[in-house]
Amino acid sequence: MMAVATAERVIEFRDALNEAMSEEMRKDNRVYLLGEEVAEYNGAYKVSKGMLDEFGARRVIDTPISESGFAGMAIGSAMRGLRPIVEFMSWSFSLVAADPILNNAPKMLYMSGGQFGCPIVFRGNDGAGGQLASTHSWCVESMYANVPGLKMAIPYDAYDAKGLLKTAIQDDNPVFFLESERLLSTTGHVPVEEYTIPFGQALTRRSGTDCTIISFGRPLHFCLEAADELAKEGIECEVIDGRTIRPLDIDSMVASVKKTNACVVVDQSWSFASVGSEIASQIHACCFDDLDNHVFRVHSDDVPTPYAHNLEQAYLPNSRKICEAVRQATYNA
Amino acid sequence: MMAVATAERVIEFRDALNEAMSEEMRKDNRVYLLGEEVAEYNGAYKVSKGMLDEFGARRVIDTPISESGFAGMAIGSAMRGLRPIVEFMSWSFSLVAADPILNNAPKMLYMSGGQFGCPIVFRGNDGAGGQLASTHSWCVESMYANVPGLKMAIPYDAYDAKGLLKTAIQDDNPVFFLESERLLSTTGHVPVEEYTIPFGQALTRRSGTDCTIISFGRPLHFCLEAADELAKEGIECEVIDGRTIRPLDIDSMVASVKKTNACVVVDQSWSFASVGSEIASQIHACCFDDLDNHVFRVHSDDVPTPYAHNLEQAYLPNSRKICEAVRQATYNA
Amino acid sequence: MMSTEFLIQTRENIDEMKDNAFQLTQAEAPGKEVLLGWLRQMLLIREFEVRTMQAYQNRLIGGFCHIYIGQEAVAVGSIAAVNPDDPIVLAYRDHGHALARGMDPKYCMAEMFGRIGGCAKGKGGSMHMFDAEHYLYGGHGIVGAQTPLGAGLAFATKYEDEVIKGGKSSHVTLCYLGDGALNQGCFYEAMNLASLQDLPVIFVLENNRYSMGTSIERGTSMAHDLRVKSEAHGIHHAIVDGKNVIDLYKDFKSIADWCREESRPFFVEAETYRYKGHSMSDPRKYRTKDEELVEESNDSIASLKNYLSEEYDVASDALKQIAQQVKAQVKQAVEWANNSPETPMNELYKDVFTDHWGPYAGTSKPEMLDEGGA
Amino acid sequence: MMSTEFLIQTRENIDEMKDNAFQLTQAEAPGKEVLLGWLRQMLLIREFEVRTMQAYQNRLIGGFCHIYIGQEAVAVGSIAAVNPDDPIVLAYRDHGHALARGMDPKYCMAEMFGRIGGCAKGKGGSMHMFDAEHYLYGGHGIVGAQTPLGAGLAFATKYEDEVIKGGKSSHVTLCYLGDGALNQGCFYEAMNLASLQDLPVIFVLENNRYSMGTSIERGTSMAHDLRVKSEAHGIHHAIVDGKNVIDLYKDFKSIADWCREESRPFFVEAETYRYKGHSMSDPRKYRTKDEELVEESNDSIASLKNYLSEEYDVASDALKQIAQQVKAQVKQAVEWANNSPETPMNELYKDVFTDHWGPYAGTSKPEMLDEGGA
Ligand SMILES: Cc1ncc(C[n+]2csc(CCOP(=O)(O)OP(=O)(O)O)c2C)c(N)n1
Ligand SMILES: Cc1ncc(C[n+]2csc(CCOP(=O)(O)OP(=O)(O)O)c2C)c(N)n1
Ligand SMILES: [Mg+2]
Ligand SMILES: [Mg+2]
Repeated sequence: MMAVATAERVIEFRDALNEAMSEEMRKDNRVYLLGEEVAEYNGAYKVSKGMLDEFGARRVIDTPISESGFAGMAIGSAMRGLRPIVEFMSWSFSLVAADPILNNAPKMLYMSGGQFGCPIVFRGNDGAGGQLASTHSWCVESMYANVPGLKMAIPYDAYDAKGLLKTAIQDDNPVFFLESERLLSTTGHVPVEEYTIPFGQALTRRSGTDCTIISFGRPLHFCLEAADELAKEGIECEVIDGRTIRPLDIDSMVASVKKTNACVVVDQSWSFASVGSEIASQIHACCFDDLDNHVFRVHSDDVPTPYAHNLEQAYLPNSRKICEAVRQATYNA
Repeated sequence: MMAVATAERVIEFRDALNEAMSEEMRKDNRVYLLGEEVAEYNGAYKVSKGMLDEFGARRVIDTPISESGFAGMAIGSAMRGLRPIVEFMSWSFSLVAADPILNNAPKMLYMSGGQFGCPIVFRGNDGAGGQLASTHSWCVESMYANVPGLKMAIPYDAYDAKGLLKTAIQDDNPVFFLESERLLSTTGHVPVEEYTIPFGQALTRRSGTDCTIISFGRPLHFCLEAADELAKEGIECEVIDGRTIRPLDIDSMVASVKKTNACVVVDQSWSFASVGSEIASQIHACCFDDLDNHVFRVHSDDVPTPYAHNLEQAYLPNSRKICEAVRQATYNA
Repeated sequence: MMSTEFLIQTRENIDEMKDNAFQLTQAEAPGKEVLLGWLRQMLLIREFEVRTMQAYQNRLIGGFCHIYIGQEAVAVGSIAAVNPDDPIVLAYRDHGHALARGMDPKYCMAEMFGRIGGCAKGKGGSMHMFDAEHYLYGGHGIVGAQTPLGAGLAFATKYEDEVIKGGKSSHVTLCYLGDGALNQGCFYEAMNLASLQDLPVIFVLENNRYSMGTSIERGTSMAHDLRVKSEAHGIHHAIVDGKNVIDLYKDFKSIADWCREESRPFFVEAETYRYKGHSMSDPRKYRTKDEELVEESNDSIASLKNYLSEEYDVASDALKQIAQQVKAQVKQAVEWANNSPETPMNELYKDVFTDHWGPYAGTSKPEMLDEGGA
Repeated sequence: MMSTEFLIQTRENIDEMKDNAFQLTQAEAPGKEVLLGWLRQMLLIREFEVRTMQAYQNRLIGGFCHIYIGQEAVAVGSIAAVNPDDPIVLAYRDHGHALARGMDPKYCMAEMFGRIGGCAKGKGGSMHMFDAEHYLYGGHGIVGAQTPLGAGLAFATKYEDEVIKGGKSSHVTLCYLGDGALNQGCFYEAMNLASLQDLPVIFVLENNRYSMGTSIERGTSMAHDLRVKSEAHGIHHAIVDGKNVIDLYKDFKSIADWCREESRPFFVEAETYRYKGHSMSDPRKYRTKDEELVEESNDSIASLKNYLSEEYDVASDALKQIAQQVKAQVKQAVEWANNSPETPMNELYKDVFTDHWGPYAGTSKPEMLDEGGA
């Protein structure tokens, strides 16, 4: 899907994640990984493949199905300066751990008056994985991004997966790292040399003059698809990958909208009180005199996630919906 | 704060809630109340005072401190057609029950293809109670309103508290009912006659021509205070009480903004991906040609809730911040 | 509400319980016809699961799919031990229980095909088998989440019987869980509530010794003596043989009768084994082929067949005939599912609320999608 | 990682444990000077709490405020039994432990006054006493939430000692909880994890028999025999006398030494009583005045005073002197807190992230508030 035409090294998204963790674990023995099936099973999605072998059972730790317990345990250890990476097999399973991840991790530093930080990364699969139905298809970004004190990153390609995850692990604050299972097998250019990607810097994935499309993670695929489609109609879209939701690089987004005068936000989570509504609201505030039309939003439909393939496809953001939104935003409907 | 000058019956907000529950329990013996300290203690905030005496221990049930367990238990019973009212001593303690209340209740009907509904009310104190610090001061409305399949109501005065709660109990769907501890002792007119208030109907609490202020629950007090203040400066605000967040009466809000051409949303929760951003985004979409300025938003500050009185006061929405926002929105800054 | 009189010493050995002051009744051994019926059910489940795997491989089924082969005796024997209107609630490995409860296999298959003919109109899929007619309150995908629901169903029957009807509690709820769910906190909360409130619910632990790739010893403390998990809440515990449907039935019947009569919870551990992987994508590297062979050699269906031939002289032809009938039935179910229309688009916005609303589209009163199209 | 060898039968009676194969060592009884030190601490806590109540009534303290009077011996005796750098984590009834751990009462009081001089700069308040210098990892307001944190602190010390330093685990963590927390699922998850991973953490149950207005029997199954709660996870249990600081210390010392040596968890139940209401607004209608009088007549401070006079001939004048010194110290703490400046406005946006950001205001790189003003 993402293969970059380059002579340089091309690897899978999941391996990029693996490299990020492994490199940081080699450098800093305070870093450890824990979660369900991360060790002996090599990860439910094979993201941690080989890590048990390299780092041993003390640093790559299989946990029972006790998200609240092991997330809390990891947070406790982070208060002492360890740097846990907590894998949620799926963010859908993080609801049972909502209290430790939202009430403890992002607030510990504040509540303790700056005494105890929480250098921790929570990561795992986020979003619809393919007919997993309502309890297993959560996009938690909108719900959790409401909470101050946490950072949130959503990588789109292998390069970003590695660079952003390394930054996350090095960060002294809690980072919510959201991976799409649908992207794990995509491949992309990842240099052999060490690099990190700073948080709060959006990336323009396609330049254009007529409409700014802003998105994160997997839906970017559909945004780029839509942009190609729209280009045939003479509508040139600028596709911006926000990369991190907290901090949000609204400046880059605003700069683009000031140029295109039109904006569509594509957010795979539900619409109400979402990242999409936040960005739309901020763009309206910052570009009130620049916008030729209001910001249009594309989300998953406002219903629980259905199992049936046809319904699920209709439910998710897709390039058809994005094209329609762009046509409307640019008065081409 | 809210006393209405009328010969009619004036009662406390907490008693209005009590009446709503008691009346519905008298009518329908499928309705029962459970939660921590609701029975023998008469409720941590005395909302259920006397109900154990009237309805007995089978229908007014003290639970252990097991929010996940008793919320799930109540949901199971609702699947069979009982109509539980679950009191969370505080919505701040509902995070440990996030999975049952977000993954089960609002999705049961859908996942079962319409076979099993979930007629349940979750209610309790929401928002800052007064120096309760970071873990005890949650405004959950923004986080939870993201989820489809649930309804959400936030009453502002005793009249609405009773009318909306009766509607909630009669509703066949899960309702999240958010009460402010700070409003419980306020008094207001509540007729002796039976009444309910339909969901999805906003109420204009003050008419005005210059700016629409939209809010829910306790911050309305500060909105009305601000409106009085601004009136002295010649700025007439229309203050709209949304009453329910899901469904949202955006139509009434839009109608007002089309008249005033300016809008401020006051939402006590954190700003990012919030009810405030949702309303702002929808207003921008529906009133793009009517707005003289972008929608301004007033929220709690984007930090964990501090304990110190002065910091907490600075953190919460207040009339000074609302006045400033209105002046800016109306170009009077 | 509390009944400390039941907080007597929990015993692991169910025969002991039958013998002494605890007084579990000794259930009758079922007759030939009943046993043949169970055999049919167990064969049906196995055949159904074989075809499920096929359909999954042919991409007719999507999502996560968990096969019940190996555990058939547990669902069949335990469900036979309760009344048809006693509530049942399940985890996600739920096809077998749905069939044992009486769901027509065609609805079960169509659900996985994502068709309108499915038990949940294709909205739930493999992990979420719901059937109101058969008092089946769903498979549930979040590990452990069904345990408070199980307590709630028992709460409801008791409330209906006692508070609403003013009579005596008359139902018992079966709430199934896997060994992995032993590690979810909400299960302990559910047990505590069930004990405090004297709820007639049987927590049926299907101990197949693995949660995904984690053997129970690696994930659960005291794995060698799980009795302590329920004893911690004053709930009786029993171990039953999950491979022997007759013994399992008899034990379950004794226990269910006791729970119904006394209105108390129980924790029953059925020792079993799943022959296949956790889900369709599991290479089972965490266990040996030898172990699998040993387990499969002690197969519940084979044993029951033997028993029927030896005790009742049931001819092998008769057994073959049942197998063929079941095969045909499942084949028909697959065909039926295949022919069932796709779930129509307008279902996307149905069942969100009981008072059907249409799509949320930025207005307060969203409109319904047109019938049939989006 | 697992150590089934420790899953031997849990015993309630700690003396038995000292006697037999389990081999808890018998801790030395402390001498006079140590006991005088403890008396001073216990008096300090009580006096501090009296002044806290006063200050709360005078509206100098806000929010929820939970008074520790009656339970002093638990904090003092247990904390004396571990090393000063062993981690401690608490629930919200946390003033006593903070003082016993060595926090200067003035920082504790200033925290409740919401002043910059508070241990958390006034950001945490009564329920959240943090003190990095004294390895105090906070009071925590959500019931039970501190128990996985406690497991995590023990995980960390063990990891530091063994994985990072390559040595032997050398710390033990004290994790306190109330009887109400027995009903939160995460506590069971924490125990399971601690047991599986051999974490040196002592879960200290301060059983004061009530969670708010709910007596333990009404909220917790098996309240008469809480041993089963930890036995469910292969964790040893002991009951200690929460009113007798000397015995409590000796038992705790034996247990803490064992946990440190063996790197295993323990569950210690301290029988105690809170003399005051749950929080400042509790009229205590759920218990009788008689019960309160009986409990207060067996007061840990009074007993220790008696013991000191009888065993060591400490004169009542000497005891009075300590009391007066403590009184003066607390008075000074209140004055100090009162004189401590309000937490400055620019603190509102500090400590949100370690790389201090300013207020979020709709842009990506928000700016700091000016020093001192908003
Ligand atoms: C809370 C939660 N965490 C993780 C998962 C992912 N998951 C699904 S099934 C499973 C293993 C459960 O094993 P067990 O309970 O023994 O049931 P079995 O598969 O053996 O029937 C896991 C980890 C989940 N569904 N829910
Ligand atoms: C999850 C959660 N639910 C409810 C509360 C409200 N609450 C605070 S303290 C308390 C009672 C706890 O009692 P216990 O654990 O026995 O501690 P004690 O007050 O006796 O020290 C309750 C219900 C809370 N803080 N957290
Ligand atoms: Mg299993
Ligand atoms: Mg207590």
